[in-house]
Amino acid sequence: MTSLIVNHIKNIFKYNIKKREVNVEENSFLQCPQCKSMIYKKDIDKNYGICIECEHHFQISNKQWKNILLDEGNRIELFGEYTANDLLKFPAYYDKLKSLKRKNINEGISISEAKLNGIKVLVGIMNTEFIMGSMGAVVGERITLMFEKGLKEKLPVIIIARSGGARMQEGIVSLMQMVKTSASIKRYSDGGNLYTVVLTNPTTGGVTASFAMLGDIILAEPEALIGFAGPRVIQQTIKQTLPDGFQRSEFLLEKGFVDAIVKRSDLKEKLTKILKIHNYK
Amino acid sequence: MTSLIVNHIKNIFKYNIKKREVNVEENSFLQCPQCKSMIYKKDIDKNYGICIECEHHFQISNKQWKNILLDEGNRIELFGEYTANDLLKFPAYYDKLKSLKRKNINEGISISEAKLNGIKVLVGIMNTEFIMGSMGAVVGERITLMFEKGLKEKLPVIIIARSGGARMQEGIVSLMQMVKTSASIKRYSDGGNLYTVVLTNPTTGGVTASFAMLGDIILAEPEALIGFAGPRVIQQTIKQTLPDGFQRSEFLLEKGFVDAIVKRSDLKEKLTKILKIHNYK
Amino acid sequence: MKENDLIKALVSLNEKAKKYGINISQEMSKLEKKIGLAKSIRKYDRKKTKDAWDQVKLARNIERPKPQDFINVLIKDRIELHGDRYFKDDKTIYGGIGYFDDIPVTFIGTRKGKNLKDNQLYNFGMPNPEGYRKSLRLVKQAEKFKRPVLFFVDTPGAYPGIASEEHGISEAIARNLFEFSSIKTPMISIITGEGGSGGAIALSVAEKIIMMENSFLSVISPEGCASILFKDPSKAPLAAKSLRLTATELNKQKIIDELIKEIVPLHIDSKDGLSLLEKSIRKHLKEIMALNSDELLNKRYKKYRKIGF
Amino acid sequence: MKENDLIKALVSLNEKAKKYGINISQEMSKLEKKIGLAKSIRKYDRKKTKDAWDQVKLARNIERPKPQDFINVLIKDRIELHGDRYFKDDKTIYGGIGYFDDIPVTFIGTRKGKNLKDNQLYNFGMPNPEGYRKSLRLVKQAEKFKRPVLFFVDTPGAYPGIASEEHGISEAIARNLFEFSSIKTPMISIITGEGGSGGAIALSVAEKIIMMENSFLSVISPEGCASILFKDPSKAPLAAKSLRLTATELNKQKIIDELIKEIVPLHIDSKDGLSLLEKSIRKHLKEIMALNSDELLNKRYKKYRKIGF
Ligand SMILES: [Zn+2]
Ligand SMILES: [Zn+2]
Repeated sequence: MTSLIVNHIKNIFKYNIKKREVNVEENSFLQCPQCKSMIYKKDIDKNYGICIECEHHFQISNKQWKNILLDEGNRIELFGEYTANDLLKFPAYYDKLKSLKRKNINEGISISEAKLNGIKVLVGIMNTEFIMGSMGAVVGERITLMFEKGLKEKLPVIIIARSGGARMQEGIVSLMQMVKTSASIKRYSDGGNLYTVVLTNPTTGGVTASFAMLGDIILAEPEALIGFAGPRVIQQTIKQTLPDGFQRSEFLLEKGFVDAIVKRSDLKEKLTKILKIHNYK
Repeated sequence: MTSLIVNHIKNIFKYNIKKREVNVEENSFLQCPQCKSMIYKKDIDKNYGICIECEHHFQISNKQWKNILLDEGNRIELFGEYTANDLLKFPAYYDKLKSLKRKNINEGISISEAKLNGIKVLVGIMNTEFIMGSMGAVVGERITLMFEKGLKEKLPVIIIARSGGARMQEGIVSLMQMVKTSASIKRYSDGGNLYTVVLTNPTTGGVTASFAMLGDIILAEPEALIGFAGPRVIQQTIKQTLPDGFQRSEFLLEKGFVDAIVKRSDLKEKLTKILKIHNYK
Repeated sequence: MKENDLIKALVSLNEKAKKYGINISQEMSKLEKKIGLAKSIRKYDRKKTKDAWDQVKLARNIERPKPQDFINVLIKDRIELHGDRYFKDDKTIYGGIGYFDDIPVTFIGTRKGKNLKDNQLYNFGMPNPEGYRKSLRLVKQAEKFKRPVLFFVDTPGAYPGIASEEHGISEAIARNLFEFSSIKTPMISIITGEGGSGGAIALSVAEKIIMMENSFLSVISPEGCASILFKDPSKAPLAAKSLRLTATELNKQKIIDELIKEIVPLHIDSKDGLSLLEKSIRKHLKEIMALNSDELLNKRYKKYRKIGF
Repeated sequence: MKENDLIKALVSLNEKAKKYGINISQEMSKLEKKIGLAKSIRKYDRKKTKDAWDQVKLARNIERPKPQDFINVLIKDRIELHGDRYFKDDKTIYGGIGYFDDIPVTFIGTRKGKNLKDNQLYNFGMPNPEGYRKSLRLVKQAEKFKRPVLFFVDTPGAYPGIASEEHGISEAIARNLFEFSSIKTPMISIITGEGGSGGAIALSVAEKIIMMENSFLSVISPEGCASILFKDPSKAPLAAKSLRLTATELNKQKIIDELIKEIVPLHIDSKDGLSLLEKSIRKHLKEIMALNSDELLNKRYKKYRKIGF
């Protein structure tokens, strides 16, 4: 059975390489995977990374995310001192880390202390450019530190989730980050603090099955793939066609796992309302 | 829509009148509603009220229940001083109460302080001979008093549930007993005390939707009808045939609402094991 | 609107005349005819609404504002929150956060339609277990963030269907009663229309129960009661009377904390009624928000504890 | 049984010879042939089981005792408790109460079959969300009644199916991690065979993790890892080695608290292994039952907190 269970990260990788076209050239055209229109990349960029024809939400860079969510100035990058190590001497991992570091790509999540419409927040933005935003020791540690800081300083936490799941190359350490992050959220939550998570395309595997499902309020971008196992694995296992829209945000909303679906262009305003009603100023 | 919702108590009444044949004559034969065998009533009585051919569980009297569950001697009847009043001057209710009192039938539940294999317990046994074991002020009050006493004296509580639901003739007062009993169970539970409920045929309506579903451990007799709305009402509403075994104990076990199905002949031993493992001596 | 103003003026005149013992019913009839309002007036003749069965019909009037309308008027800057985190988002339950005055609150309402399409969408106001579980989730969140909870209830009852039983409608209602009884945040339940049995009471565990004048709260629907006890569904009016289910009756019995007058029934004009309700919520909220959590829980426990004996 | 005794004696002889630096492999071969046990012996040559892939295969051996077997041996006077109180009783999860020694405990195990029929019944050891929710319900009850919890884990992982995703397998796993991290009662998790990814870790939040020698715990199955990273499912043995997933490896890294030797692999004879495990549980239980709940929760938090940096 085991071979049936996994593979999903493989599929998610494929899935994302397809979608990541958006990050290539500044003046290029892109074909929207949803409406098939050819659109200027810069028009998409100006529109929150949303297709101007059909509102398909493209993946955007961490920098773009910060510009969308956070007020200018006073953005402090936290916990950058924690960087990945090849703990297990896992085949090819060391070289992969080296090349990513050379490109100055900084791990599967970046944490900022910043203001959102004037309200002080801690924000973690996952980074799919770093091994699919997978969670290894660094992602787990930074998230845990963020919640521990949030607990101590009574700050609201926001996470933009997108990830292929746990990072295989760090073996058991990756798996244990699921427990570690969840436990830190429990303490943070028991302290009466607000954690809002935004599920974006794709959020899967051990990330969905830990901190991404533990928000007091769980928002999702339209049409994002959100699940534990990948759709193709499930199809292989059960040998049936999957229902329309299976594992998409709208599906999760209907099934009771998401509080609201929010367009990226409305997100900052929505988060502001949420923060204010929880008495953050 | 409203007329579709109810009626179920009507059906349950019908249902029980059919089953209650067991209470008629000492030396008579009975036809088992399940296997259709003709059986001596006394053979059923000697066998815990279980059909000797097919193990169908007949309804038995409160006295029989006490003899099955409780050690002899030292059985103290509690809260008998609370008896029903015709609070609303509801048509025909006063006469009904009078005739039941004349027959010395004592309300929809009787509460005993007694020993069960040497362990001190509070036991509430519902009484379908009193207006279908429906819950009005007296049933609610006695149950609440039992849990309050259990909380104070750290005694385990056992309820043998069987009821047509809330008692219409006491109107809003009956409805509020759902809240009252549930709230008293919450306090009892927060005190770390054990409440075991045994669902027997039939347990329905506002009784199922309050204290009967709130046991730490929920046992059920085989094939008992357990539900909120009655099967015929549901059938009228949805105009579909109901699945086989719908709302029976085995169905509830499969659906995750019952801990175990226990034959009446095994119940005392099972309860003893449960009490002992919870450190009652 | 002009029509409504005239109606209100007439009703007010009639009320005052009655108060001073002057019978103007004849003159009223003439006035009604004159301005072509005979039908409307009859609809909300306050004398007539004293009859339990008429009040039941008023509570069920399809044009009567539904809990979602109450919420949309009384709660500002709403964010709807979805889902039970187990199985489904039950659309019948409208839950979320917003502001009452400047106070962050959690609101929970039963949605009902004013036409067939909406009624199908909202299952005629009958929640499934998932709806009750969503309400419990949101109430626990309200407790965490120390927000008061406002319930707005108008339901014939919990849904009697296969899936509803399969997914444990009994358990879901019982769980709400159990958990709500010790939620450490102020709670107010407002019965706006039908308060149908266990399905309504599962959203009415609160320090304060407020009822609109033309609402009712009953252990069983009058039709159900009539058909079971009187063996005749057409005796629903007698059942309604016997069950003493009207807001007025329950207020007299001190089962509820306040009755909000509907000088004009809400389906004709809801402005005044809602404004009175708003004031009432404000008053009660102020009172219970001043309590510490022990006082709160004791108050809530005693409220139900005393009913019966 | 006679065969098993002979095997045990041979293995023991071989072990001792190795310990004193004497190579008796040739003689062993002859002895094996002589008593017709060549195949059996090869199955559990302890040197060979040091290879990660072989250990994975041993962990998955269909004749290996399954968690239900562990529970039935170690826990006395059991009462199985069923259901999640939301949707289903997931048969894959075996949960209930019983005694370890004279201590009342709650046990939670993943059921696996030793034949196709049982495997279908138990979904090949892969729980659905309902199973995890049942486990959470029982663990919360253990907390209420101050009973320690013993987990017995052997699962390829959570079930990847439509209903599993529909009913929120991610949420169910995450919820367990979240809640278990602060349950105020002692918890021990024993990995008896496969420890497959999130589906296993959802039952492994505990003060103490004990692993049987021929068990493993991994972020992903070796096959999955090989097919994704090495683009070749046949490289599962390399993946198994690279993932460092064996009990021995995890013990070295101090991820777990104790490794229970299997002098004889459990599928051949489980008596000694289970007896060692029983002693280990007794020892650890004694240690953690002496802690107050703050100490307990701090210990549990730190256990996972330190992993990574
Ligand atoms: Zn497009
Ligand atoms: Zn029979």
